[in-house]
Amino acid sequence: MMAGMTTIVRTISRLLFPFMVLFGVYIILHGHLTPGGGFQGGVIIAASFVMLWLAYSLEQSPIEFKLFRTEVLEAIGGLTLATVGLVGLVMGMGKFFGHVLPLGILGSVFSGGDLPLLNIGVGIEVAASIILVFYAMLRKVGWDEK
Amino acid sequence: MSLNYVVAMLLIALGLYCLLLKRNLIKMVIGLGVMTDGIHLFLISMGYREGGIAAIVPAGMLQDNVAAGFASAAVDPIPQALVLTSIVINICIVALALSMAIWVYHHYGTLDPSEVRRLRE
Amino acid sequence: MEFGPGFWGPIVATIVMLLGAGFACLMLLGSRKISKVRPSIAKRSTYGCGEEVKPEEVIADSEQFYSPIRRVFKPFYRYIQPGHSGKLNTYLLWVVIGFIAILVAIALVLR
Amino acid sequence: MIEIPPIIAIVLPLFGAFLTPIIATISRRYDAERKVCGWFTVAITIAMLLTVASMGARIWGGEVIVYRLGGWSPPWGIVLAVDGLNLLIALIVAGVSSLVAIYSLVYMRRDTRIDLYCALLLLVTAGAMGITLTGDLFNLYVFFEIMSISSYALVAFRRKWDSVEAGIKYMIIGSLGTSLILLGIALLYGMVGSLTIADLAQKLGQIAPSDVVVPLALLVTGFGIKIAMIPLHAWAPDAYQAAPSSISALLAGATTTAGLYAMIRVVYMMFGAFGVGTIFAIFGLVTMVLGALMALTQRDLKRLLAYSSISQMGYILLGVGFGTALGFQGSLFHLLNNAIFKALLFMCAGAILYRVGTTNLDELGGLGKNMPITAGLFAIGALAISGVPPLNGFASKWTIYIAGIEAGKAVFSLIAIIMSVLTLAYFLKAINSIFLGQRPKRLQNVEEAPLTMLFPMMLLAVLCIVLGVLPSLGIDLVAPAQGAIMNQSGYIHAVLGGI
Repeated sequence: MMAGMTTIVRTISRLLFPFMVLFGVYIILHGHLTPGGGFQGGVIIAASFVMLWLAYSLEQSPIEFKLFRTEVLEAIGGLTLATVGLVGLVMGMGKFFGHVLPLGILGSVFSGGDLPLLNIGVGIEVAASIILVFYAMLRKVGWDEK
Repeated sequence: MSLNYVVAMLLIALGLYCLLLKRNLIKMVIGLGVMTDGIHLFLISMGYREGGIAAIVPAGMLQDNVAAGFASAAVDPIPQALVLTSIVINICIVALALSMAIWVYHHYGTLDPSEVRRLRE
Repeated sequence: MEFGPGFWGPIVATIVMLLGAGFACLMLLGSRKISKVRPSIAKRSTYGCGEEVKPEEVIADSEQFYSPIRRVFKPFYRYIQPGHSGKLNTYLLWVVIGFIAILVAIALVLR
Repeated sequence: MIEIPPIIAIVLPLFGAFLTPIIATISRRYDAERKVCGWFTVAITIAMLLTVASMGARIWGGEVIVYRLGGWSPPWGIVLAVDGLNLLIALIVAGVSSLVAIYSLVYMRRDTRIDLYCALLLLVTAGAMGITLTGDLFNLYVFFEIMSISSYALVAFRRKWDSVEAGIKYMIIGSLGTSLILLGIALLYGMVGSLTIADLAQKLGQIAPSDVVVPLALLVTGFGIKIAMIPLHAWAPDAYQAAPSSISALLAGATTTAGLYAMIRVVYMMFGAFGVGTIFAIFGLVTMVLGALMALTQRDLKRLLAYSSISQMGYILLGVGFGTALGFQGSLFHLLNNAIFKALLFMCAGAILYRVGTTNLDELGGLGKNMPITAGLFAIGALAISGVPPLNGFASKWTIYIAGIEAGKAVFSLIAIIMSVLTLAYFLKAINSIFLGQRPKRLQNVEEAPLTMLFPMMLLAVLCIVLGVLPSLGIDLVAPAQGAIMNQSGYIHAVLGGI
């Protein structure tokens, strides 16, 4: 496996990690107000994890990785999307992705109907699946089944 | 403006060159990515407007008389949505292609596509 | 397009064909009854170039199954079959060539 | 009126694909992962088939069902539009995928990670269904990508050397094709400024046809890769040979059908470029001849079937290329028949692979005594595909020949008839090498395929016979689709309706 990098890189990436995750969450939650959204925020969250792995190597990473949990999270993200769509279909008079929540005031965080929910779903899905992709490539998941 | 289109076409040509002539699966995947990026640049520059604003209505700009002005000042948002979708798709393609390249290396011990040819005729 | 008894009556034709097939089966069974000759050992050794070959071990090479047709289309097989060489770059080149061919053809048609 | 059946037909498999991993996690605890996932997939696909079928009565009555996503009206929002053509293709896709799901219950018994297989199978189905039902060009591209990417993963599912090699070849060639489609859509958007197919069709009518040559060629090439038109066919033999047989059946029955639908919809109903038909006819002829000649020399059964599939696609392109009502009728009928007998043949190949472990023709022989039912079903499929009279292949091929003669292209029909003879020739070779002849010693204890696998095959074989004996049934099924192709303005009017 990789040996990881020098102490400087490790320390800085460890310090930076929470802020990157926070920034990703900010991008996701403000997706309906500013440029950005679920996909961009999710990629930023995934990138913060990948940064830790690159600095520390997979085994020594300060955040322990749980394969099962990530897989479930990915499925939940996808299901959130589909559920919001279906709720719109059922409650919104046959409109798939029709708005159910009130639209709110333009410019405030709690506005935009179902959009923030969709952004959160996309964010979870993207972050989890990109982390899974990197993990699968680093650990070669399924390699031993041959 | 027209520089954008020239660069986009150059990127597409470069990607195609990579696909046709490089003898390494990973480089071919990179070529595919470069080609798709060229198409994205092409799409984005089509919706761009000189001095336009982002296609998000700012707070307090939704009076009736301003809406028309906003529509004529903002850039076209549809290409941006298309490009975002296409980027997501491209991520899937690159990830799947690279993981398949790992398996090809596992079975064949090489990434040279001219040696990965047990299925033929 | 009419599929009735006038133009092409599928049901009538099917019955006729089934009757024909039954007749052929009868003829086959009858011929089996009349002559019981199976390939003799001498004949088999002639086909096997003098070697002792059991019927179970004889396999017809499936690639050479239709060698006369292969001979007719020899130029085709000489050029096209090696083309499927399994090289990915060649295949991608075909795609580009195909695109150019389609482009030129469409430009000629829609001129 | 609420028009929800189209969206339900797309969302069902999509939702199912996301749900499968969770269901698998829960059922793994009770050690029933395989059964639960398999039957879940079967249930979803059959529900999808019923949803599609429920639209039948209204559409055959001449209606066009239009569903506006999120309530946005057409030129701005995404719209699903279902007319006769969509319905026929959707029925084929849903039918083939539900039979494949039943077949996979047993066929994939020896593989690990069955939950991923089921999720990917549902994703392919969702993609094909989305292509079929959508009325928006970019949405079509997205569903095309969903279908393609999941089929790349399914081809390489077993991760042996052959599947991985076929997978990466299919992937790179296919991705080049989809990039070309994206470029074509980008050019069209720059030219016209719209993405709804009906709106595009209306606006493209006012543009000189010589201006749209480049996007048209890009789109035709992109869709041509998916339907394995020569010279864009290179991925097909490898992928069909190396994929699990159920997936080969799905590729031949569902994804190629969806690709051909996209081709017809874009070229004829969006660009209105009926002149391009001649090119289709010529490419179809080349595809037919080369596919048949290459199939003649194959050693592997599934590779032979793959080339045969390419050859049959040539017939369909030929019929489409004539551009007459009869031509469309014949080729759409042949598309339906092709999905039926090609799925049947690949499933037979899968049954042999499941019981014997190889599909190499040189190593097989005399299996007719061990697997009489499979042999009979394979014979029915082979005779149907070669166009032997009382079976369905004859009716559709006959219609295509007549269409060629009526369109003044009798030479094309003549070559098609000769190629039909070649088709019979290589299938007779396959039957001879597998089911007749001397049986090698090690094949003595081979058993008949399990009943769960035989059931979908029997269903398909019965369809072959029924559509052959009563071809007017098939023609009736196809006629609304052919009517929809010829009725471009009706489609535009129905979709853009209130504006």
